[in-house]
Amino acid sequence: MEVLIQNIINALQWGSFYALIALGYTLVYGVLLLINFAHGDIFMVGAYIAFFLVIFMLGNIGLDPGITLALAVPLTMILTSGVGVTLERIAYRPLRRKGAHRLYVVITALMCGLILENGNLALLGASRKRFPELLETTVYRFGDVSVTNLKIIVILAAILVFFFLQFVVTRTKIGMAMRGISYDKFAIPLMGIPVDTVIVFTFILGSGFAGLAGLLFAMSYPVLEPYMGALIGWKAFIAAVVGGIGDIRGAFVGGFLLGFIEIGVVAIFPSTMRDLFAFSILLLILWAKPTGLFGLARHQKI
Amino acid sequence: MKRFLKRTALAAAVMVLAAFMLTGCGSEDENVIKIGFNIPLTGDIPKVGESSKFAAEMLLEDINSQGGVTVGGKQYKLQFLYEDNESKAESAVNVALKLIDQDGVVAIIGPNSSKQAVPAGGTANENETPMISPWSTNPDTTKDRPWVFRAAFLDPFQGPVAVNFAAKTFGAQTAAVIFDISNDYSKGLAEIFRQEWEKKMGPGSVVAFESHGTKDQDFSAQLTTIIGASPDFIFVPNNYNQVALIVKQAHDLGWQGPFMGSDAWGSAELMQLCGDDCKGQHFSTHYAAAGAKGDTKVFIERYNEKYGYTPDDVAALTWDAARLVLQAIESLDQWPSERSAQRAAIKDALGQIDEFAGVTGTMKFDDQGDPIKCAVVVRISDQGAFEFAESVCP
Amino acid sequence: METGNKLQRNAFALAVISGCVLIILLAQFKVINLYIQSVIMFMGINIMISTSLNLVNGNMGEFSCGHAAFLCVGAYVSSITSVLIMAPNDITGAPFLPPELAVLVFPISVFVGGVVAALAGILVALPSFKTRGDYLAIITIAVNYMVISGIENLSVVGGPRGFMGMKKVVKSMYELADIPWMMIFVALGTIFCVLIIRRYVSSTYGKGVNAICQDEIAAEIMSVNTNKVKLVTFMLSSGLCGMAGGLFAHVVGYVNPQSFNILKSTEAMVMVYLGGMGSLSGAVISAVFFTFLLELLRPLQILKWVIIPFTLVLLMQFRPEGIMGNKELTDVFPKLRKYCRFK
Amino acid sequence: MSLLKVEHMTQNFGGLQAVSDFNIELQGGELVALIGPNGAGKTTIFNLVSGFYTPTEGSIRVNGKDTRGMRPHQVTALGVSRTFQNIRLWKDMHVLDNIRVAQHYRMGYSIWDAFARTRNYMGREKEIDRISWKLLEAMNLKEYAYEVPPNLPYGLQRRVEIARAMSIQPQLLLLDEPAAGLNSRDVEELIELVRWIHDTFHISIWMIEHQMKVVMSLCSWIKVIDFGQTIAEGTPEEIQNHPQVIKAYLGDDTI
Repeated sequence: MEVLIQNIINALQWGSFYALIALGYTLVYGVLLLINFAHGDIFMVGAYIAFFLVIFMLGNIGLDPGITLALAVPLTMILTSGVGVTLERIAYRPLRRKGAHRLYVVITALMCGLILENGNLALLGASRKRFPELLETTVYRFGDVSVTNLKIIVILAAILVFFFLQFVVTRTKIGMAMRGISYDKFAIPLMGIPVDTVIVFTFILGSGFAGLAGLLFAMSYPVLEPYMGALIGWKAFIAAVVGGIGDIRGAFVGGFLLGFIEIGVVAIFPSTMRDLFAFSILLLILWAKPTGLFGLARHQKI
Repeated sequence: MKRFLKRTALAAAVMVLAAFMLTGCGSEDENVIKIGFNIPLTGDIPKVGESSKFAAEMLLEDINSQGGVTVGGKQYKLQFLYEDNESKAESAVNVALKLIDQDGVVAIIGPNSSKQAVPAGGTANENETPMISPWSTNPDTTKDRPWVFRAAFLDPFQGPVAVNFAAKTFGAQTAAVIFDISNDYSKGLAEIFRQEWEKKMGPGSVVAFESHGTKDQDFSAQLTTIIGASPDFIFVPNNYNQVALIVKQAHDLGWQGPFMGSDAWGSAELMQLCGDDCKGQHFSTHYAAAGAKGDTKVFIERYNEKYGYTPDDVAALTWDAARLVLQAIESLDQWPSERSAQRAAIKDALGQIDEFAGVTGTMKFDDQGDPIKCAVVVRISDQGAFEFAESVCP
Repeated sequence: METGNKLQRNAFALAVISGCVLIILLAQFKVINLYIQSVIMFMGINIMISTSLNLVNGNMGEFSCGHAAFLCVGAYVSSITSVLIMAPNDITGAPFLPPELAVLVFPISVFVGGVVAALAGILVALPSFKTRGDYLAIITIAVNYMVISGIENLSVVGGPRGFMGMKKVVKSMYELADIPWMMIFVALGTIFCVLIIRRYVSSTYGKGVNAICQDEIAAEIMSVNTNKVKLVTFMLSSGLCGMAGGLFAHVVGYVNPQSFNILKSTEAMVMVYLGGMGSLSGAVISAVFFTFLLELLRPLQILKWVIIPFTLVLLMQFRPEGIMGNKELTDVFPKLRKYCRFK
Repeated sequence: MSLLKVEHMTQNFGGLQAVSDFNIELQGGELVALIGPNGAGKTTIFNLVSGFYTPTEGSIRVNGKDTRGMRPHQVTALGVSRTFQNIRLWKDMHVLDNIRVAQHYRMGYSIWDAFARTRNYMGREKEIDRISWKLLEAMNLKEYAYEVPPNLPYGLQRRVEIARAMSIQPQLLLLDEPAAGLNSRDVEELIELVRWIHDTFHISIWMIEHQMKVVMSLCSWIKVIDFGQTIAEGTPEEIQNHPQVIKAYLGDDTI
């Protein structure tokens, strides 16, 4: 019983990261139908930005860790969204203007991810970085179940971000514009909606929360390396699709679902078989629901 | 018709030209001895490649500042060629072929991980070029390959060292293992450990045997299972970057007991990444950096001064592997003029080395080209230094 | 369309074959060294990988991100077949057949690898009846992970330690006659692969693939059995890729499941989109170009992996449809039509 | 045995009854129209007949064979061909290939023949080629054989789509609003074309059309549906004066 509860907490924490990154995927996809494969690496850049900010604030200015954290959250999000917007501006937008097939934009995104990864490796060298501790880790114990304060923060952050994004997308004007663009890119500009502004806003949101995920990730798993975003990026993409890509709820549920599947498979089956079982389960889910959990099949009129 | 034939001829000519351009033309200097390094500067483990390269560069400066290597009374300059194998098997084969055929090296150091060392070893053996892998622990790397050697000890030796030490020091009856399923080093060692432990403590005494993937960052599910099985200690034959996360997460999940590690822990970065969590743990390795004496101490200090961190085991093993080659060259009566003869001479000389005093201990090669050397168990002190705890010799 | 005499029409094919023969002769007389030979062999294998993926991602318009899975299946199956039959090993002990037969057994084992990979292709083909686009992409990624994880758990074939022994088979071919056997087989495999794909896409049967890509509903209504065409195309694509895997395993002499991870699939995707979706000659050109670039920039070490993606991003900005677009060489240089036909 | 026999065909989408109790019987050689206001369920009926949907209730028989459970390409192979409301040509294939691919069901060779380029393959491909060219010539499309559809004017695209449907060599041709989006000259040509097809090939043609000019000048029998229900059927003259039809089109409260 304790093991079960412990594993549910583990899955909630791990799923939170998938959910946070998957939300970024799904936002951009929802608007542009673009799989932004660089998103995992934007997450990595976010973690590094957080690292340098924190080192600077702790070391050079000598701030208190608590204040540092409070400052690092908004700063990381702003700087990381800058990275995302830059990518959109210099790599994706020209292609979009030229009317390139969407898969070429996807490949460009993949290449941008590689540039970020390897550029980081070339600039900073192969040494991994340790993220300094900003929060005194407190382990709360209930019988055999342990929870740290950090885990609770991570889970809460994921849930808050979800509600925030759900609110932005469904209740605000710009959110409506975002949904509109995904339905018809040609009609929306005719309605007087500045498409490029909306797209930039989408990238700001997606990359900003990737930055937040990077910061939280670096606090929970304090070993930073240039390739840290690659695998988790792919898996978050999978989570977003299983949830039904383009839907905020889908990304959120898909992220937690993937977290639960991975942790659950390890807990029940021999852990050596994890990928085999976890991906078989995902395959079966997509077999049963070919457009993901929340994805609506867009019916083609004949 | 004529025009068509002309064009075909032209196309063929262009192809041939391109082929020749690829071949390039290395300048042949009689007084230079070239040694190739087949190392992963990019890909999964760039840090390993970097350490190897740093150690090699330090050695190269040493030798060439003294005028080079002396063979048969004549001095030859050394040249090291570093090629990136991207941590891929096919790339390692290409690099080996490039070093052998294009650059004309007399010996190859690397690749480091078995995934590349096994195929590259095959290539080196076929093309009769001596190769020393500093770090590979897969028996297949050197098996039935007279031209291939290695500098690290094998899993069947290291496993029992860990088993005996843990049984004695921790007084443990039961053990748990967490390892990297995609990393053959980690998996091989984990399996040998389980085999040895159960031989010693009876079947079922390894209470949990859990795995994860190479790029994983969350180990909480595996650790929950392990802690639920309440073993006396956890054996972690993993790379140091994963160790840092595993140990921290285990502590977050309430684990208080000891950890036992393997030689892949032996990196200066371990303490930087792991911090307080790793203090007091033990691992088996090639050498203890803290309290080292003689050459080892000099090596560590100089490396530290030059690159700003204590050398890890890859650096030390690369240093030893390169020095093994140099010792083999220096032991020759004279330097043959033919390249194939040079390579053969080095291979024979390597096999005949009686005793080599390296920074990772004294060693010599057995029939397979595997080293016979001692292992040490170190304890991570409260200052974060790797202190000598025990030495085990075969 | 029928212009020129027969010799002229087949001139391109003749040029390709004589080019291959020339390279093999150069290898035989040691004009080009082993390294160049190995690079050329990887070019051939990459051509097979990119053209076979192009069939699915280009012609059929799907987005398969897990092509390396089939490379993996082909590599393992053909290695196991050839090693079990031809080389002493731990499982069956002494070889079944005398080493002289290696020359025959090797191509058969590569073919067997292809057949099993084609069967693995069904895993992706069946879901494609119901879903497509990004959802199918996920299924291919999942299959990629499942294959790797499955092999890592099979300790009979070495698990994560990998599988070897193929060099012994290759060696017994060299003992029979000292000619560059592997070059010959890779050349044959590449020509076979490109020829089969060309014949497939130029037939009315194969044009159904393009019809599915452009309008699946219209294709179904216009009597194209879309499910069957999808199944055949996926199996053909994965089967040819499996053969590439068989050749790969024997050239390298060692296989390891992690050699076929998602990064390998990414490389295959890059080659396809670099060449231009649906362009067979584009896929060939980009595979050659990409392999060449990878080797050429090797001395740059880490910077290589910054420069290559950067080059590709730039290329996309200037040619957003890849090198060839969806055209063939004959469309770009109409004069070539005299010498060959691609469609 | 009748060419097409539809009995009590009903189709529900969730709670919505798109088609209810629809009946029709074609013996072969007729020219029939299906009319009704927008959203009446006309295209749904075509989708049901061409096998794209399976009816909730009722049966569809083509030449006596029940098409229930058949995939659309199998229904097409029985001789039922169709065009689409919004033109659905394969945009990247030239006109000739568009015609060729539509003959998939009678290729008559296997994939192995294609790989090996056997005699059978060569013969069948030649035959397909011959039929395609003949059809293009008959439909006055020969000069556009190597054009891709987006480069053709709309009227010609319609013509290509009809040619593609004809390459199936159908016994029943379903035309879904063939005159939609055509200018008056194109409409004249279309009427001419449909009449010519009907007279030359002696097949049944069943069309959905809003332009009364097309319907009245071509069709001998008209069925009218509204909200999925058949409200009237008869000759053009009967339909023109049918009170329910007028009500359906113009609404209840007309003076």
